[in-house]
Amino acid sequence: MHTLPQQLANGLFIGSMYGLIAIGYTMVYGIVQLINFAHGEIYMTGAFGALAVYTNLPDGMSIWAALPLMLAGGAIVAVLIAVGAERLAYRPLRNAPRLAPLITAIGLSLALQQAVFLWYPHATAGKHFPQLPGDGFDIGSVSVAPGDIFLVVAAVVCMSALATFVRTSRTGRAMQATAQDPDTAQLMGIDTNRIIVIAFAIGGLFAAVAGLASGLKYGQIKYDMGFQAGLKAFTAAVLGGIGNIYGAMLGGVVLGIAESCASAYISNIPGMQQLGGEGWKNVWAFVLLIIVLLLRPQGLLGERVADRA
Amino acid sequence: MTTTIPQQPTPASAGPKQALLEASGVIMRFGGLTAVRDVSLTVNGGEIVGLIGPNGAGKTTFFNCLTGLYVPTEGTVSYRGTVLPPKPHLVTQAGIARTFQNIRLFANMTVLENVLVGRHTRTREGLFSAIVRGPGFHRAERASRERAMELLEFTGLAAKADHLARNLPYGEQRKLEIARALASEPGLLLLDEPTAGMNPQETRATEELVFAIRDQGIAVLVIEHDMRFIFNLCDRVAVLVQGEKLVEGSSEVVQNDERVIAAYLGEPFEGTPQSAPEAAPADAPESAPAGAPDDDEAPENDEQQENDK
Amino acid sequence: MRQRSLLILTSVLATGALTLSACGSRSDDDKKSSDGGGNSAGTSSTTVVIGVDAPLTGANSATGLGIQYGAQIAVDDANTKKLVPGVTFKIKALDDKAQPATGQQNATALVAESDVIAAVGPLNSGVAQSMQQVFDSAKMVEISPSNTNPALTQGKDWATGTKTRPFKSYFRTATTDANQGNFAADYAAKTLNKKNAFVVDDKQTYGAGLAGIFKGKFQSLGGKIAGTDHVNTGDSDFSTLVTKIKNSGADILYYGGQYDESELITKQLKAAGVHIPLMGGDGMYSDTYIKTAGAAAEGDLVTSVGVPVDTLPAAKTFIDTYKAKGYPGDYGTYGGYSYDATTAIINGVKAVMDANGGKLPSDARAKLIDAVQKTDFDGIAGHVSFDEFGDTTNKQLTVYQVKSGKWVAVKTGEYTG
Amino acid sequence: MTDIPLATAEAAVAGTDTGRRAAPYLPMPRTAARAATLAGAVISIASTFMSWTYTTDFPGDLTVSGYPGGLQIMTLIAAILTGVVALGAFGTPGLRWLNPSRSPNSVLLLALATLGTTWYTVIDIAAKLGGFANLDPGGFVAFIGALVLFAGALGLPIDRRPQEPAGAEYYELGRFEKYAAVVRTYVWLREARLHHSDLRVADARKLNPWLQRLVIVVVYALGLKILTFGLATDYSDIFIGYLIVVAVGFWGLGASGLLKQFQQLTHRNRRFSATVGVIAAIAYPFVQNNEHWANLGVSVLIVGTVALGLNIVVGLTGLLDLGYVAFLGVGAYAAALVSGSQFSIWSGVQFPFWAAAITGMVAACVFGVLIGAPTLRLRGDYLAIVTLGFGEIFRIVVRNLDGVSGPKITNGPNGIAQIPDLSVFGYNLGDNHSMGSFTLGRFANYYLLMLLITVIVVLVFTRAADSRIGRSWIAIREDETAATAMGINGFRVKLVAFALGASLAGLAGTVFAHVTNSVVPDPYQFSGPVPPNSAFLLAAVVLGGMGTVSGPILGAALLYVIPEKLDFLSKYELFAFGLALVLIMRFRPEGIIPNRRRQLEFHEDEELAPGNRPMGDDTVPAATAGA
Repeated sequence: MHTLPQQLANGLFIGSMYGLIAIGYTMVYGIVQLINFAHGEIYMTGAFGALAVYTNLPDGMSIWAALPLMLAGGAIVAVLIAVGAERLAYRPLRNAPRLAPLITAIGLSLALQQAVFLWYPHATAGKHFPQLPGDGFDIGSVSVAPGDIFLVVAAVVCMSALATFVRTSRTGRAMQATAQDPDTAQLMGIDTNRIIVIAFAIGGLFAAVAGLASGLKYGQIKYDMGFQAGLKAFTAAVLGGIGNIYGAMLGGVVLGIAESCASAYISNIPGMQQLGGEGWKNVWAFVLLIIVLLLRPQGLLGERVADRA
Repeated sequence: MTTTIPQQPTPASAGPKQALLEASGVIMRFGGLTAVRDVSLTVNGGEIVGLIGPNGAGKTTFFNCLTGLYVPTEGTVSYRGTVLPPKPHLVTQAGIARTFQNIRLFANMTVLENVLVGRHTRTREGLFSAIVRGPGFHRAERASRERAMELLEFTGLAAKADHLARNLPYGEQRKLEIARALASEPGLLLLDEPTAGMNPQETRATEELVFAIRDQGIAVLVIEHDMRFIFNLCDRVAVLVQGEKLVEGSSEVVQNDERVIAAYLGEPFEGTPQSAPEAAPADAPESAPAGAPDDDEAPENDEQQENDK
Repeated sequence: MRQRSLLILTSVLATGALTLSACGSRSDDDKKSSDGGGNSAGTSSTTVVIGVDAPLTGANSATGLGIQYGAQIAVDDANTKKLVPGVTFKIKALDDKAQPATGQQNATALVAESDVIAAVGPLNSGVAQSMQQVFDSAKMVEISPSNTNPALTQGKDWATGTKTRPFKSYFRTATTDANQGNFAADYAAKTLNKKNAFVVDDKQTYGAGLAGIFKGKFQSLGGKIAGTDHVNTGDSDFSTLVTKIKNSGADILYYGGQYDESELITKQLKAAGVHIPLMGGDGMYSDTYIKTAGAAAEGDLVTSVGVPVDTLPAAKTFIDTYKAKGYPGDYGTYGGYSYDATTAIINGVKAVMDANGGKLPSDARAKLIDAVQKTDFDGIAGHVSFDEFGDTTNKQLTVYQVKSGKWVAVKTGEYTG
Repeated sequence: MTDIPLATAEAAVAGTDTGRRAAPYLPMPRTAARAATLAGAVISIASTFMSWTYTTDFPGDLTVSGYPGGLQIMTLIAAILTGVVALGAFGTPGLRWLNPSRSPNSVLLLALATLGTTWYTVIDIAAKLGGFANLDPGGFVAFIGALVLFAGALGLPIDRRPQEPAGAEYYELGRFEKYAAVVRTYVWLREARLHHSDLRVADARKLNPWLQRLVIVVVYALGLKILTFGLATDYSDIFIGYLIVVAVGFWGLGASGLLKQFQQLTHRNRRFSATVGVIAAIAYPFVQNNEHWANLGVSVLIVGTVALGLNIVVGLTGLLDLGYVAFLGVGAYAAALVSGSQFSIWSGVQFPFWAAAITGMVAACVFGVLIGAPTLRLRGDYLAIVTLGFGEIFRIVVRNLDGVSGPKITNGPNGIAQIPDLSVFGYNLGDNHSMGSFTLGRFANYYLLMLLITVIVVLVFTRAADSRIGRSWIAIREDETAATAMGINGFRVKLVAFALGASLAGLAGTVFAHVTNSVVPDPYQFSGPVPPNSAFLLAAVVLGGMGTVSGPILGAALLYVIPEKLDFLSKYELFAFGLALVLIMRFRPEGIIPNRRRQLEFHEDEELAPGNRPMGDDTVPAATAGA
């Protein structure tokens, strides 16, 4: 068990990433009750946007100088796509039967993924992503890479900024009101369309941060990275209680830690030797989701709502 | 409206004065808000009972508790002496049918199909017999259709059996909802504002319809804002204010009760939602918490929203 | 009454359908023959079509296109050199998208076309499983330039030594996982002197097969297995795995799979301070691996089938042609094998025609099976001939290592275990 | 919606409004327009007997004078059709039946089909061969002829939408509503739309019953011929021309009212037309005696059947299942395990087909219940994501159950290979069987077996839909709260739908395993370049029409055949797929074959008079948003 701190840290890192992406799901869901399946692809386009900026920067530019530009590039791409999807694909369907926007989201997700695959130069396989300089170092028995540090810092900064925004700003309070009761919010003079756009934009922004962090951490981005990540992030959002922004981050971290511990330790349980390891970790994440849905369908931080028939 | 409903004899047909529905000590809390406070109500066989109260008095919430849409925080509801499980389909199965305040038809099914759905609990044909289509299936299907057509005759909708429910005019949609409820062969029918939005002629017609239903031996519990309608119709009237039963008795008793007059005084019966504290009757001992929202609407909205998704 | 009407109408319909189909097929034939006439107007030769099946679009398309154009160059060479007098060869390439059902549809499409004589492909062993039977019942030669699953030629129990050949018409110019895995284990245990290996695979036919064979051989050579694990393709976070490897005390990591995952594993491994080499099969032999993993790749090893291409002049010509023609795709991995497979078919056609007085016999497809079985020539990836299972007898393998950011051949040899 | 209430509703609208409106797009004298139309048709027909280009390089050899070939046949057919329908529209005795609605709209659309395919051909020749210099005079004649035909048709009095009411508001324009020019253009576009759906046509049910049946037989035979003709096209160029003619021509026939009449006939003779349909389907492998097309037919039937099963879940019950292909996989693996394959863990066990089919169904059903039970109590969205997860997990688990990283069941990534061919009552489906002058190959055999299964699934679908349980599914889809208040046990009914859908997929999977000879984990994924995958199945349902029987099968056929024929598109297939889903949901959510109910549900506003349109799309309160 001397690997436990390291495995917990591994889970924390990957979990922060899930959490950052999950924010996008949870905010959009909280306000319009739409599972934006295409959100995973928005994360992917954010990463590719950042890479596109990097490749067009002059050679020899320091990665630290490039980083803000890359973040801006990724954020612009991701936010534009997220908001564009809302405006062009989802908004016209607000009154449609509930399947329509879900199917649209799936179509959008496929189209975005394929668009990058087909038209981003040489994106048919993994693309190399620039790396932060410096080697990994050890904190106690836990070894940490620069990419991990960036990820955790980004997650903490983003979360506290979002919390402050929602709590203190006018728009933030309007968002809360809209999430509570869109009709009343509209009667109170809140422009719900604007609030929805802002929710999509914040989701896109966070996804772009996650995309950049992922590229820095792994050194490779791929056109299909959004699917898995999106699925995991949605799971995280449900775990934490969908609609709750803190829940999204908590759910992400819980999911990450559960995955890494399942992968590391399940094979130590007698009778389950073969069911541990990397290959089964997605299965365990799924089992965790099912268990939570069975025992606490409102999620860890979700409120018990009457009559969720 | 004198057509008889050929009713299959109900085995345990309750005698005229036998208690059909007994709700005792029903309390419903949503978070910190108590929408229904310790309400007890009895409906006897062959009786028409009215339930009135200002907007937000908790009438619909109480209805939802009776029909299992909400699980009451405390208290029990029993029908013909048996305590009802808080599951809507079991309540209907037991013999209580209802309509909704805001009409909830199956909009894209035909009028006839809507009524056939109401027959669900009184037929047994499962998937297997539907696929095999033995003689028993055809017999049951024919019987259901005949019965449904009788009910459409009874409500005067037979000519429109093949229309989509959504295409009916408003008044006929109300009638169709009643026909659909009657299809489940209830012993007790709960009507939630059956004349809302109707003109005087339509209201009279509905009155006739309710009497005709009562004449079939079906007890009726009706929520209404239209006082004339209620006092013409009901054998007994209960008044709900602030989630509490204020008075219960014959029309005259209720009409002359000064607390009822106080509760309604100066308040328009329909229209603007009233603010709770001012409207609280002077002698209501525990006033609702300040700023208690319009609980008659809120939970219903919430629940509807959730089901529309 | 109703019954009789039904009967009459059914027969009307059937007659109608028969008439329609008769017209349909006749007009088709007309068109085809007039087409053929148009084509053969200039030359008086027969056209023989060689089918190619590979993933030409999608994630595996680079490799698949390499197969297609490898075959194309072989056909062009045969046509310009007039290898088989009186015959013009053509390629008909179909895209299987790495999916078994599509591969099978392509196989039936090729079989259904009378001028297709044999097929080259597919890339994936999983796809081959669905195609073998179709080709075999049509008695049509199929040569895969890249399938490595031993069961395809040697039957289910190949590992226990009881080898049976399931399909007489199936051959391959690539060597099996068994050779490559054993060769790698040999090198790791004997040359590198590694004692303790951690074995990971991606749970794909290729990777899992390779890893399993490596593991068995490494143990039989006295090595210890520090641990095994399996990853999912498409994952990018391997930190848990890396932690496990770190604590297992392994001195080498063997990975069965493609570079997409292994480049991330080696990078994360070395970032965690575990400086042991990662060894893999030819699925990792790619420049992308070095590019993505960067400095972390230094010292990593792969085995690859055949001798290094730059040591063979024929291979050099092939690569030059490929580049000169500007074909898309990756010729490096299986292009040469595809060229050899196609050439084997072309030589087979020649043999069949020679035996039939210079004409293509009516049962050319069936005869070609025997002719291909007797294949014996020097191809661009080494000597080409097939053993009694349809496997290549060329068991040349090379170990490459990353040295200063480049793949360098460190050992070439033949596995003879 | 039945005819009568529609007619009355329209009449009510017409009473207050201008009613029918017919005006030519190109103002010209009526006789001139008619003459131009007929002359254009004649010129187009004549042109197909001429040579269009010099070289045989262009697909289909258009160099021959004297008889048409390749794409010329498309022009010929379209032009003849336009000509006779035009004559019918002009009231020529004996041809009037061709245009029962008497509307020139059908002429215009058929002329458009002629123009489309002819110009496509001419431009394609020019593009392929490098310039219009490659055209023979015949090509120019065709070009002009089609143009004359189309221009003439534009001069006919076309039935259009009624005029927009003065002062109508167009919320859907959003902030562009401020610009008068935009609104004017928009109104102009709205008014320019064709409108022929409400035209009355003579009731075909008054025909002699024998004649009715004969018509049905002939139409099905023609349909089969058209299908096989399309499949037999050698080049994607010809197929594009074919597609233009078929798609636009079909639209034109709809405008002529012939389709409506045919629907009346099939509706009246429902059982008969279903029988003829099945016979036509059985005839397919005989008519198209080619193993490759038989194989394609099997695939279409398998995917169509699975999509039909999915339609129970998605279309009828309104539950979104995104991992549906996993149930196909469960069925396929179950069948493979008991198939007698030497790679199965029970290599000695060989069930007869009926037992294997039941095994597959039961296995899939069990998985359906296992997945459905925890999630169906929750909101629909959760089901979508859990099934998506399950779809992914299935592949991973199957890959790991190889005795190395899990119990040995599925043989891991290598899958179960060499699955023997089925033998039904001693009829080995793997062998060629001669029947008179026909040979039924392996895939033709499987096609016929799969057809049987499709018929069973269609029966299950239609019978279940029209029953107590089917009504409860639709009720749940429409309003779950109201449904439970009507005594429907929502959870149980949904679970039945889910499990039934899963079982049907499992059933199809058993055949799938045998047809492909092997089962491997890879095809069972959410989205992939080729079917079956969950996204493809969903697309087949959505494209074809949710809640209908023929929709998913047609959808599957189109999604199979179009990429097969237009191979240059294959690279963009998935992209087009995703985009198509978005666009279909936006513009034609009811799919190609609209369910009577769905169509009304989605296009409610258009059924109403323009003035009564509900508040614009963009100003809806968010309460129902994303619903």
